[in-house]
Amino acid sequence: MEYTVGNIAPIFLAPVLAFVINAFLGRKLPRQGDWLATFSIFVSFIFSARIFADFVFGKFATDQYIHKTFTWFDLTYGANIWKVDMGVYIDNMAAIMLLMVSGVAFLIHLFSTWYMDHDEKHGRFFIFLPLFTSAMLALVLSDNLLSLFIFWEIMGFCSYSLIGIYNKKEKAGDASLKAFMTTRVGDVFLLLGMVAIWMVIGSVSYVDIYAAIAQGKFAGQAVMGISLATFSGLCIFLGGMGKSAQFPLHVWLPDAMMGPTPGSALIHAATMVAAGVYLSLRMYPLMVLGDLTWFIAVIGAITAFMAATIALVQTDIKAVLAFSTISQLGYMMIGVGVGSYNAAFMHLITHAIFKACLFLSAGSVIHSIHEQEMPKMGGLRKYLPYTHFAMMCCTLAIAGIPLFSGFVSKDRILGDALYFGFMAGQSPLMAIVPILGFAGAGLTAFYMFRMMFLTFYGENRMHHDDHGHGHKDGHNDEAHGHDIHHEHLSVRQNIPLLILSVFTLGFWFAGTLTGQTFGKVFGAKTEWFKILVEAPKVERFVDHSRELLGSTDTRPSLELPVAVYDHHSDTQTGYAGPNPDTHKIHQAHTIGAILSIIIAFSGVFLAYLMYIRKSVTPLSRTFSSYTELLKNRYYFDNLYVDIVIKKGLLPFNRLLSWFDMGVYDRFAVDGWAKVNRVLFTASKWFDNVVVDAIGVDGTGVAVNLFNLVLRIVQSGKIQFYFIVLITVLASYIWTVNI
Amino acid sequence: MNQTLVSYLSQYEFYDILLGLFGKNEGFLAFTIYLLFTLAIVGLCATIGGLGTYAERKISADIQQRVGPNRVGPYGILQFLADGVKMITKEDVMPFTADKFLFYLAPMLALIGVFATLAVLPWSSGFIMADLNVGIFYLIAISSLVGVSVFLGGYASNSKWSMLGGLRGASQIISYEIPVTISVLSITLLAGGMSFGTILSHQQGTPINWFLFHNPFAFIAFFVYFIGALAETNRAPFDLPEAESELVSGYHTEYTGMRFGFFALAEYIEVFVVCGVGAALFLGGGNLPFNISIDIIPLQLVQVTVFMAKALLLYYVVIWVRWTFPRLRVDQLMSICWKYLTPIAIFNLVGNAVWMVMFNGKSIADLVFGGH
Amino acid sequence: MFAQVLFLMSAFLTIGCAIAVMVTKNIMHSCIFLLGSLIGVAGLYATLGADFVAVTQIMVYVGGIVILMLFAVMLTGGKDFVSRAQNLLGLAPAMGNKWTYGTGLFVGAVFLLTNVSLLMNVSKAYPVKNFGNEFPSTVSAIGKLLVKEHVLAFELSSVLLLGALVGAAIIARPRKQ
Amino acid sequence: MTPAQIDGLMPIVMLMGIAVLMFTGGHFLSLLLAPKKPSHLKSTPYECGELPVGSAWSAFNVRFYVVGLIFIIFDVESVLMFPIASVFRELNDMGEGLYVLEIFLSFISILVMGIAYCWKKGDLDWVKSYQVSLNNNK
Amino acid sequence: MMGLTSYLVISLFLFITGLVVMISRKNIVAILLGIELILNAAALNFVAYSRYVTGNLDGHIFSLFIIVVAAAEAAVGLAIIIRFFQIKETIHIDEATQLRN
Repeated sequence: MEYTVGNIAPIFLAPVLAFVINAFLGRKLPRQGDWLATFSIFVSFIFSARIFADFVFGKFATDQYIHKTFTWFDLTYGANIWKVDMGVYIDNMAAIMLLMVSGVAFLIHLFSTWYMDHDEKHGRFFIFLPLFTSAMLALVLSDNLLSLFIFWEIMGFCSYSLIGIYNKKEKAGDASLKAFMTTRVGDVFLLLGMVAIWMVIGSVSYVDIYAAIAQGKFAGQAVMGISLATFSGLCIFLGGMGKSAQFPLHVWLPDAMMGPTPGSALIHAATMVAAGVYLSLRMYPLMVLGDLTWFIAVIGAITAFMAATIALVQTDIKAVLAFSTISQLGYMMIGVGVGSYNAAFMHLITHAIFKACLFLSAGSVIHSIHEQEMPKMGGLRKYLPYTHFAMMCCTLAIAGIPLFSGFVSKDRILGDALYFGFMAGQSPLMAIVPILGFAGAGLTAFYMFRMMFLTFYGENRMHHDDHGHGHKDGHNDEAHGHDIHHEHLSVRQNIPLLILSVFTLGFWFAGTLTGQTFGKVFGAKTEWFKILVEAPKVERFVDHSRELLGSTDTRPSLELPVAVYDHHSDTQTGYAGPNPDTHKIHQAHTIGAILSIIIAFSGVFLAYLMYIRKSVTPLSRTFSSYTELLKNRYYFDNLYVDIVIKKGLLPFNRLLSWFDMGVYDRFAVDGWAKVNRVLFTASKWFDNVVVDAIGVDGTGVAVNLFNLVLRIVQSGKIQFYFIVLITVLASYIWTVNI
Repeated sequence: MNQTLVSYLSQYEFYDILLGLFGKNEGFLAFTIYLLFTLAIVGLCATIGGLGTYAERKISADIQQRVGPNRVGPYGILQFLADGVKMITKEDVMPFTADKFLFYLAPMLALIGVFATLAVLPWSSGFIMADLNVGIFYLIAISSLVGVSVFLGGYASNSKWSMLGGLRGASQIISYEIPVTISVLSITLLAGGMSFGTILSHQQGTPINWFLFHNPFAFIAFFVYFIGALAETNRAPFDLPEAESELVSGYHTEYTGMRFGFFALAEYIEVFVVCGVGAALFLGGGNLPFNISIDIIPLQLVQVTVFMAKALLLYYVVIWVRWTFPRLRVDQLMSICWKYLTPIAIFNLVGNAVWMVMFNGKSIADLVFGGH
Repeated sequence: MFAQVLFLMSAFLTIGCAIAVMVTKNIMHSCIFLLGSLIGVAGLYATLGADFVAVTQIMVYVGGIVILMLFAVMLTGGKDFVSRAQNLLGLAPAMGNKWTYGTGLFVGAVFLLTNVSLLMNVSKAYPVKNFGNEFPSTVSAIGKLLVKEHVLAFELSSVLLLGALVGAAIIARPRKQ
Repeated sequence: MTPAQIDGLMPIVMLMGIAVLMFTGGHFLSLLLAPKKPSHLKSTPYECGELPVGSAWSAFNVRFYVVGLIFIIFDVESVLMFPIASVFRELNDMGEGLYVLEIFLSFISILVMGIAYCWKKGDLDWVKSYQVSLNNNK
Repeated sequence: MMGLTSYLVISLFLFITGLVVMISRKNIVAILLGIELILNAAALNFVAYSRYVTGNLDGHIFSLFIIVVAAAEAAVGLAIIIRFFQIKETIHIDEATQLRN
């Protein structure tokens, strides 16, 4: 079957249909329509799987892509051709992404049917969840930035609704507002970047942008003294930062766990936050052109390290996971920045899978014992064996233990970062990227195992907690500990976890199977991921031309080719820096792998010593002042509230207020009033005599007179109107005819 | 228009001889032929209508184990003539409160509406007055004049019984027109045309080629058509407009003598027309049950006989139904029409359309025996 | 010959009944005369070779609209308004008086006069064509036009009718007093 | 066979004329033959022996109109469907059957929506229409 | 005799009759009758032009849709009249001068 927009569209239209049905009829459906939402995602999954199979198992060549467009609206006038196209653009990356998003979303939906059972917001949850998924899928399918932006905003709205789904809780409302407003900051920049690109090439389609890069249309263009490529790339990256919770804009994500845990799993772990990384990957050539890669790498490194340190001291199981998400997103950004294109994307995929599984497991724990604080857990291994198994697999993966997926992807990012920082001839300052990266990796291993040990190992601390402590979900005291039953294998609760945990194994992603059984990809010597995913080769699009803004022939011809983007299609790294040295890269990778294994195991060992053996005092007691800093999350929230808002905006407001009251009001308003009093006396006379007597009364009389005439017309008598109509028509015919 | 009576006759030699006699004036010759045949058909139909009353009484007597009319002529067969004479010689009474103009007009409209349908009734493949391209559609359209006449008859009498009967009658006739129209639409769809010639040409040969057996949907459509036609002609069990136990005599309570006679005549002829249309649409009309290639006048007369036999068989069923089933209540009447017949008819239409596309217009017989 | 006869009959039926609609006192009679006029128009369609439109005219107007109007007249009080009409001195027809008729005729005359010259131009531009006795079928052509070129209008008309049905049913449905 | 001619409409006009003639002829005959003894009582409207009170021309129930309304909509829709039904077979043979079927079905589905609406609202119930609508308008 | 002009004359006459009915009658139903006459005049023009001028069948389609619209218009219009009668107990057009009751 040929691919058309029509048979690709069901991928995101099926969940939209479920959304519409649930939104209008959800209350009347059995189980409030959750099965419908789940089924719709399954449909998406089937369609995605078909595309994936075609791409991976050999229907298409490795560098082939599907690009179908139709004109959405046409603003062409005269010689100016302004067409806005909508369409789908599926390459290998999008195909993998589609399968991941729909698969993970399906499992999360399935899990949610268990988790949200008997919840008062059950119905509403299953209204927004499919809409959210469909927006994500549509975003992946988009072939241009404009439609990407539309779905981006739909996702923003859905995450707002899902975070604040318990709308009776004030914290939930605040958190949703915070998430919405913080990501808006990024979105404004994204819009700005889009406008800048549109101004130059008259299109925001990926293909057109690649073509413009290849044809050198960006050369010599500048906005506000900055090179256009830098400006637009920076703006787009800032948009991605907002969505992907990068360093200054990360504050919304930890609060986003106010929503139901499966919702967090879908939104703030697996898919939505990946959108920012996905955008950065799509616009990678622009980033390279704009020389922004070092900036991305630094931002990623700071985020990765900072979030990892904060995660060290969190006691809420979901908070640990939230900060680990930020940290891992930082690694992805490092990957983008250091040119490790396919490793960044692979980390996106592996992270989505194990993080979804981690969140679902956390949900399983929370739902089973009605408790989120880790100090009150412990020893749950006996009660929740399946959850423990799944969570352990994922923790091993995220910690970077060999044979698990996280190791495969993170190790490659770190290896490239090592090369980037020390061997690529960059500025020495860039050394912080690998340093922070490796440090963060160790911290990751530590805090993840800290979470595991506190939750599942040791003695059960639930029975002797103080009763005065607040209960997270307002459940009764009886909920604590007494009603934990041994977990039985349940389809909706455990199967999604187990399926996801199977995919935390590394060989799925690093597979180098030989033999022709699985088609060309699995028959190759290199890892299939490396073959399929590589940075867009813009040279392919040199000949691509479309009639764009101010059509092509009226422009002065550009000298082609301008070597603005020197791409090296090295399948080993995909790094596009100057003269990549293959030997050095191998060296860096070897060192990186050894280092990261050592660091990961030492992190795990430290956690073991602290929380199982208890032979080492937890760091929190040693560095208590630093711990305070971490517990307050580096005071970022306080920074925004106290400094930016109270110290920055409030004094500014006071200044404005003073100006308003002291200057404007006193001089302008009051002074004007005094002037007016004089004028008023004069005008009073004028008013009484001239205006009132002649003007007003006169007008009244005139209107009255006019009324007498108009009243006849405005009688409400239809026949009279008809007579007027016919008379006018007759006179028209008469004049035209003569 | 596919064919008219004149164009059919013009293929025979005697047409040219006649044309010579008329001084090569084709128009005048056509006028004469049409006039003769029109008069003949009106006479035939009036006789059928009259005999209808006789048949009705005889069959009802048979069903109720009575003798029925047996005085006038052999087996009372001339009873209808006696009735006719009686009607002419009855005093003409008109209520003084009546709307005189409409009181006169109503039976005339009924008569016009019914007679006009006779123009397209296919007596045989050749003896059809005018095989209009919009034949069956025209028939449905022009027969809706009867609905107007029923309403006017009820209204003009200015009697409460009549008024109620007229309103009921009009709403019944228009309601049942919908399932009938949609069933006819199904046949139009199968035949690929609205003219009777086209419809009949698809039903030639053995009875298995009749549209009745074309597909399951057409089979159901026939019953929908027949029930709807019963109601449209105000026949029992749908004779609410003239329900004698409720409304005295319905819309023609105040009609006497000649005018009543015309109402009755129109009604009986309409029943015959409806039966004839049913025979033509579903039962193969005048087609002989075997394929024959020669076309001569006597064969046409055989066809007329076949057609009459089928139509009169249906006519017999109509009378049989009348004396077998009890009358419906008015709410049952409406719910049968709108809640059963119309949805079924629409379902049939959709089914026929899908059948057309799926089996490329082949009937069950074609599929089984591999015809066409 | 027959075409001319049919044309004349239809024209006289149309115009005569239209005049009758105009001058009849009784609204019921007016409706019946309208029926006659519409049948006349159907006859004119037939002389123009528009067989399908002619039959549609009969089907919709005779079978539908006129019956609906008769119903509506009955529902709005039957003949009652004849007595309630502003029947000035018994001279002017019902539900209208001398003045309204005067105005109406005056406006009609003005319109007629303005259009006469238009008609003159048309009659000069398009002289009488003799189509003879031909009577082409339009059904299949109309069917194809409806399916191909005018398919949007065709589908939209069903939406229009749905809207009319729902709207009219809501308006006409009896309500709580 | 001669081509289609407008003369084919002759029998329709003739049959209508015959109907009128027959009607007037019948009247003429009855004028000659029937007795003529009018009386006031004879020409009162028949009400089973009671003297009629008031005119029969009074306002009637709205449900007659609603039935007429549904009818006219269906009537018009079937009018529009007839030409398409007539060309259905021809276009099907040309291989456009599915397209026409699509058009046809969407048209019918809108038609069905109308009847479903009236059914739901109780306009199709003869007796209950009052009660149902009373409940709906509360 | 049967040229375009003769049809146009008939159509004009129908139109003017409808116009006079609409202006002079005070019964709302009668005004609807006038509207029907006017619509018929228009439809007749379309068919006549289709036969004598354009030679294609678009005029027929137009008049078909005019008939469809006329049916819808009559249905809704009469419903409004019935509703109006239920409120005001009259169908005199001059009573219908208010936008609310």
